[in-house]
Amino acid sequence: MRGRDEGRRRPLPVWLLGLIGLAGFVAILELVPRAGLVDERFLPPFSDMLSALAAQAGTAEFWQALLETLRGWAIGLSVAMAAGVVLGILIGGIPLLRAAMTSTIEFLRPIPSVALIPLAVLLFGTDMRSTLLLVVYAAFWQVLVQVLYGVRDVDPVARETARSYRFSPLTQVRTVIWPTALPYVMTGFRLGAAVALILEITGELIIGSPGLGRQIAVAQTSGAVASMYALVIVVGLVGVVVNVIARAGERRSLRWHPSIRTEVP
Amino acid sequence: MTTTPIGATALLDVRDLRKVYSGGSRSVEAVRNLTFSIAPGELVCIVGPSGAGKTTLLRCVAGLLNSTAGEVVLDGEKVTGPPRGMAVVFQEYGRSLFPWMTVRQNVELPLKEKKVPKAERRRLVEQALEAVGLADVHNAHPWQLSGGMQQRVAIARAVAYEPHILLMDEPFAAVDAQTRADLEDLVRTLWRRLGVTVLFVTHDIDESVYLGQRVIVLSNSPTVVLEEVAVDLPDDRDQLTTRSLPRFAELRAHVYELIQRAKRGDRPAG
Amino acid sequence: MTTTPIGATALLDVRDLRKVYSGGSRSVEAVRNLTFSIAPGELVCIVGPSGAGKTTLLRCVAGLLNSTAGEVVLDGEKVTGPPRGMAVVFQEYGRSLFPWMTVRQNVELPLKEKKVPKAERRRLVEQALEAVGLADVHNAHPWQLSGGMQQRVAIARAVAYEPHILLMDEPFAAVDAQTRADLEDLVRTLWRRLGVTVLFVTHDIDESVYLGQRVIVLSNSPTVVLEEVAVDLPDDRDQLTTRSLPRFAELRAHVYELIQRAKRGDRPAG
Amino acid sequence: MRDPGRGLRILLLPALPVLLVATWWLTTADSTNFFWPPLEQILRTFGETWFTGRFTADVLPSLARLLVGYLVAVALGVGLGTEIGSWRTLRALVEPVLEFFRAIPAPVLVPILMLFAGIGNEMKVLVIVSGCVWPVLLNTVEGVRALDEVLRDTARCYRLRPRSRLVHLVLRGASPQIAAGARQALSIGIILMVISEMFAASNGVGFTIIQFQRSFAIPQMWTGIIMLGLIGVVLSVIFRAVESRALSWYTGLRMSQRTKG
Amino acid sequence: GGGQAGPSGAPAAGASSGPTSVKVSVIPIVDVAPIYLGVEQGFFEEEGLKLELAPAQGGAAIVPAVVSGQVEFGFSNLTSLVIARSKGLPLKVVAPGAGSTGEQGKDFGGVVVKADSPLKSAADLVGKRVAVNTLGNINDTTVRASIRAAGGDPKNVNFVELAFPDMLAALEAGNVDAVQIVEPFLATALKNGDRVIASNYVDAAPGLTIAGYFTSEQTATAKPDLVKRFTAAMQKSLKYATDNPDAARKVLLTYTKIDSALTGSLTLPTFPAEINTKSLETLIQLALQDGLIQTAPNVNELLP
Ligand SMILES: Nc1ncnc2c1ncn2[C@@H]1O[C@H](COP(=O)(O)OP(=O)(O)OP(=O)(O)O)[C@@H](O)[C@H]1O
Ligand SMILES: Nc1ncnc2c1ncn2[C@@H]1O[C@H](COP(=O)(O)OP(=O)(O)OP(=O)(O)O)[C@@H](O)[C@H]1O
Ligand SMILES: [Mg+2]
Ligand SMILES: [Mg+2]
Repeated sequence: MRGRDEGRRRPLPVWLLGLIGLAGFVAILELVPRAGLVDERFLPPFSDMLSALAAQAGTAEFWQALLETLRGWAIGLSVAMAAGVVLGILIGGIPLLRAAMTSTIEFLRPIPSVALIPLAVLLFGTDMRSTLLLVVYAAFWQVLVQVLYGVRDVDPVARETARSYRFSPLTQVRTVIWPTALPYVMTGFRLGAAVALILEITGELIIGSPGLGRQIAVAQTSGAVASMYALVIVVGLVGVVVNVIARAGERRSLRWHPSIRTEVP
Repeated sequence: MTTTPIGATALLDVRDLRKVYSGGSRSVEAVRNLTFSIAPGELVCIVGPSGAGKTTLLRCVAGLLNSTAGEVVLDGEKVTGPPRGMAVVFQEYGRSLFPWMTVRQNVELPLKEKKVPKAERRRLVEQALEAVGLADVHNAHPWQLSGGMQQRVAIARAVAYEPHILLMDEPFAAVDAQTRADLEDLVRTLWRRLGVTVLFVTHDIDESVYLGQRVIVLSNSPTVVLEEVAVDLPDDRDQLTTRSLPRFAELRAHVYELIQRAKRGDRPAG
Repeated sequence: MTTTPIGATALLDVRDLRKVYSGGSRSVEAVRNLTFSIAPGELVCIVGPSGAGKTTLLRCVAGLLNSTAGEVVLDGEKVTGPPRGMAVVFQEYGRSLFPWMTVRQNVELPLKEKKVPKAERRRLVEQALEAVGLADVHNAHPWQLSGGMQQRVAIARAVAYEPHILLMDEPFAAVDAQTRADLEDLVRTLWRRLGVTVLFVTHDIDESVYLGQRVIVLSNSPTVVLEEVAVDLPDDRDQLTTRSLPRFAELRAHVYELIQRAKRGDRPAG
Repeated sequence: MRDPGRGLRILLLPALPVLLVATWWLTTADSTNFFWPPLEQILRTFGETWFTGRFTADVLPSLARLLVGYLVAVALGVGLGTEIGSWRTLRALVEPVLEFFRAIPAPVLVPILMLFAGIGNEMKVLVIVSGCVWPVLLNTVEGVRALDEVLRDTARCYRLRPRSRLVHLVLRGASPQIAAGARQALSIGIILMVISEMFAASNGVGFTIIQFQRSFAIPQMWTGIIMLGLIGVVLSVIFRAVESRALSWYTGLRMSQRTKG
Repeated sequence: GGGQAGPSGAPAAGASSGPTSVKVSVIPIVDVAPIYLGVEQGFFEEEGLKLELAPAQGGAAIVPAVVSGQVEFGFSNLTSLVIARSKGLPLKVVAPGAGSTGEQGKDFGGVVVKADSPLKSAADLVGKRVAVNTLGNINDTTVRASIRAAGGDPKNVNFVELAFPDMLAALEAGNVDAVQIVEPFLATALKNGDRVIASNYVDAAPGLTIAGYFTSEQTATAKPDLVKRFTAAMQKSLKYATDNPDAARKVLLTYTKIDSALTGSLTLPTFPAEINTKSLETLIQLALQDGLIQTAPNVNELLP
């Protein structure tokens, strides 16, 4: 594996490879309906989606919806991240708390947000807060579990070092637990971000709070297949962008981590 | 040939210490019965066969490990957690450095915790890194350093901390002979300057005799104290003259013989 | 005082090796120019100041690291990856053991990979663990062992593998004096029995002279070969007689002086 | 951070649930809100709702689909994850596409899946797989990337064959993080089990809950939610039993120096 | 208005303090064209109401929102409301929403099969898989009514729940044998050559009122004036929509994404001025018969 990059051409940059991957995906999306593998009525070729997207992009409504979605997503994810990280470190760091919380966490985690929709609506009506509740509820568990596993991963020698120098609990968290858990938190962020986006869209779709999801619902019930997929593509692209950002953040904050440092050419 | 601590009252008292590791199917009696004490400001070396329980002992003294029986009393108080003003150099030096921090940050962190003012902190860190010969790598991360350099960072961290009690677990295992000699002198200088009490685990018999006021030789596992050897060499030591003293050679031979006996499984009669 | 390899053709040829670590902001020239060669079946020790680049050199020889310039030729072939029939004992012994395997499994795994038949494997593993004095812990996990024991597991793994070429990076740093002596003899016995070529990095000058047919002394970083010292002691060595030979003391003193020069920053004239 | 004794732990395990249930009971005791029926009423309907035929007719089929979907997802996630984690080029190539799919909500994805997988059990299993695979995949990728370099080098030196490398180094080394992913996937699987049964289903826990919800059988709907929670708890207990066996070396290692007394 | 200082006490008479803000939760389908038209034409403004229309996907979100008072009015099919009422949910219908055209084969919804399907009438559905958008609701009960009317036994029909947008794909793929579908998908299906074999809404009852606008009893008693004004405006809107079908078709383009080529050709539902009480009783009968409810709710309690 080593010895390869030496003397040979440089590997292609990551972003270019990513674009190649996406291009391949787009090609499949174009060809599958064109080749008649599925009916064009139900899965139109990519070019149709693209023209529908272009039409959408011309309307202020679309941008407004995108903005609403992003806002709801960002708020929900931030709340979930903050709560997940803080509680995760607390619960993971204090065995007593961990023992007390486990069964409750396991009970609550599998309750689907969709089942909570009537309750959310009951509390907050059909506006953004209902969806926000769903987003926070769903994304929170993702982050929490990752943090719990991350906290468990602290190297015993590092922990002992911190203890022997009598670091305060807060310092231990800041200097030992947090850096160790960070790769897990990053994964938690990436998982949580997607789940938050999914729930934001689903919430808008079902509850009807403003955003892209509502547009998707309208397109669905109107039988406007290409428009619907155009919107879905936007949602997917949001996911891609979020990941790019997360990866960039990871490269900055995890420079010391084996996963990053071995990849520096 | 048991010696009592030199000072009037003991700083550290290890009484009937016993430690059994019991994890799952395996249960190992690492330390059977250890009793010794150390006076304030003493420099004591501990030698013993590999796997004797030296690290275990050190962990118990540091309050990082609960003993199965017996107790460790420091400054008149039973040790239940890491005491104030203690620094430890771990045998697993590599893992005791935080990979997410630079060398400087690693050394500086305990000082920050101790609330040492910034300027003073700066001075201490620089001095310590200088003393271990790493002044030029303070911005590197630990994993960018060689094994010996990592170990020296761990030493620098302990030195900069200016502890009252210093526990070192084979701290010079990974450095070359010359650096080792320099570091030995560093420890002695520090010890004399600050009056710090030092508990020093080593495998190098010469080193134990050169450094210590007393050498505690442990038996093999399950461990008891095989013998305490008082090092009656003059307090002013230097690498050339001290090591060439006939008494040095005698002590060295004695300790070596004890280690050989320990490895053969000899145990004290009592 | 450069010596050429004793055999006719070299097994290992290190030519103009240069290694620059460049990661992010820091760029370190660890090895500037190393040229030496080793004959088949030779036992060569490498000493040098901490941070000189010994580990770097060993990793280049093992094919684990790409050199920046120059080349390593083993058995007439340029090394681009780990060659067949090589065993390495890493300086970070603790991290080189698989924590999810027991001691026995750790030692056995490379043999399985080599497709050694089961009975033979069993014998080799038992023999190796016996030789390093760990016959009774074969069911423990590495993290249940003391530092020195972990290191001995790593040694046992290399020994059981019966390699053609054996690279050892400070393999005895964590064991006591008596065990160290035993292990030194183990390496020499193995070397004589199997005719394996050994490249042995150590900080212990006595050890380097006692073990090696040749001692390569490295300068400090950026590293070149400071001197190659041929150890003209009889091939039959034992801890007591060999170490008390006057020639031993001479060689020892010479190497020690070289190390001191290396630390001071002396470099060969050429 | 003292480790509590085993006895205390066992005592604590039910403490919070009991407290929460008591709170729920008391706050809803005389609730007249249609959507928040008294807990007492919910519990009374629980037995008749689930243990008069629905357990075999709805719960078991759901669990069967969940199990198949989950296992496929874990296998797929670990399989793909080790490849993607080991090859930087592959990772760069496929990551954006995967991220794209990951962001698509199930209610939109399911119709697409139905185009290819019909409306039977295959589709529902596929829906579960489509959601469960991500946490496993992401965690596997990260776990593989974070493998200790010295261990990696050791494996290379002793020339471990690709298969042994995978089994003895990569999978074992990444297993703590894979476990994190598998744990996440478990609850996501239950959620997706419900979602998949919102489409073209005629039985299942999720189907039943949705029907209750639509027909305003609110206490019954609540029993369904409780049912899901209980399924989650039971499955997680099983999961943890498996995990603690598979990762005993890891917990031992992490706890080795923390064991007190 | 942002500058209001004093306590925003109950607006005693809505008219004096500007238009009252009213939230209505609707499903963005053809049926709700009148309310959008009414807003467009200013009928609600005339009554001092400022409507805020929130599209939602279905009852799961709309009913709780109305019950909790988060939203004043909601749109739903009548069977759902019957079920809710029988379970004790205090809902009240305040205005009709949409009704069947009453013409066999020319309704805005019906049971559709593929062009080459052997199925000819509702009676042939026995033993077949039929997709409806929600199980245990208006569509399967009315399809059962169709089957009964055609002389079949509805017990042996396999109803499958599928969302309207997914139905034609499932029909095409042969996953189901027939689908009960509404506009605009019906028009799409017909364009594609599919056949209508039954008009289930027509078969269920003559002049069937399918959906309506509702509120909670609490809102109805607390704000009778508001309800009155909403009903009045709604009625004007319904009448306007009935009188100006082209305007109704045009308004679809504002709140749906239906292809503009399709809006001209699709069949609009009727927008009745009154709820057909008889047809409502039929719906209740059907719900009872098919086991959707155990006890029939009182029609008068449900209606205004
Ligand atoms: N975490 C653990 N679990 C179980 N047994 C352990 C553990 N740590 C140490 N032991 C056992 O305790 C004994 C003493 O170990 P210890 O690390 O104290 O030895 P040591 O004197 O420091 O040896 P060395 O000089 O090799 O470092 C050994 O037999 C070892 O196997
Ligand atoms: N991964 C790395 N990145 C950057 N620099 C490195 C890296 N590894 C080693 N170095 C640098 O290369 C030089 C030589 O390191 P090396 O580990 O080879 O020394 P060594 O001779 O083995 O020392 P020691 O005896 O202390 O183990 C050191 O200055 C070190 O800082
Ligand atoms: Mg030790
Ligand atoms: Mg080294």
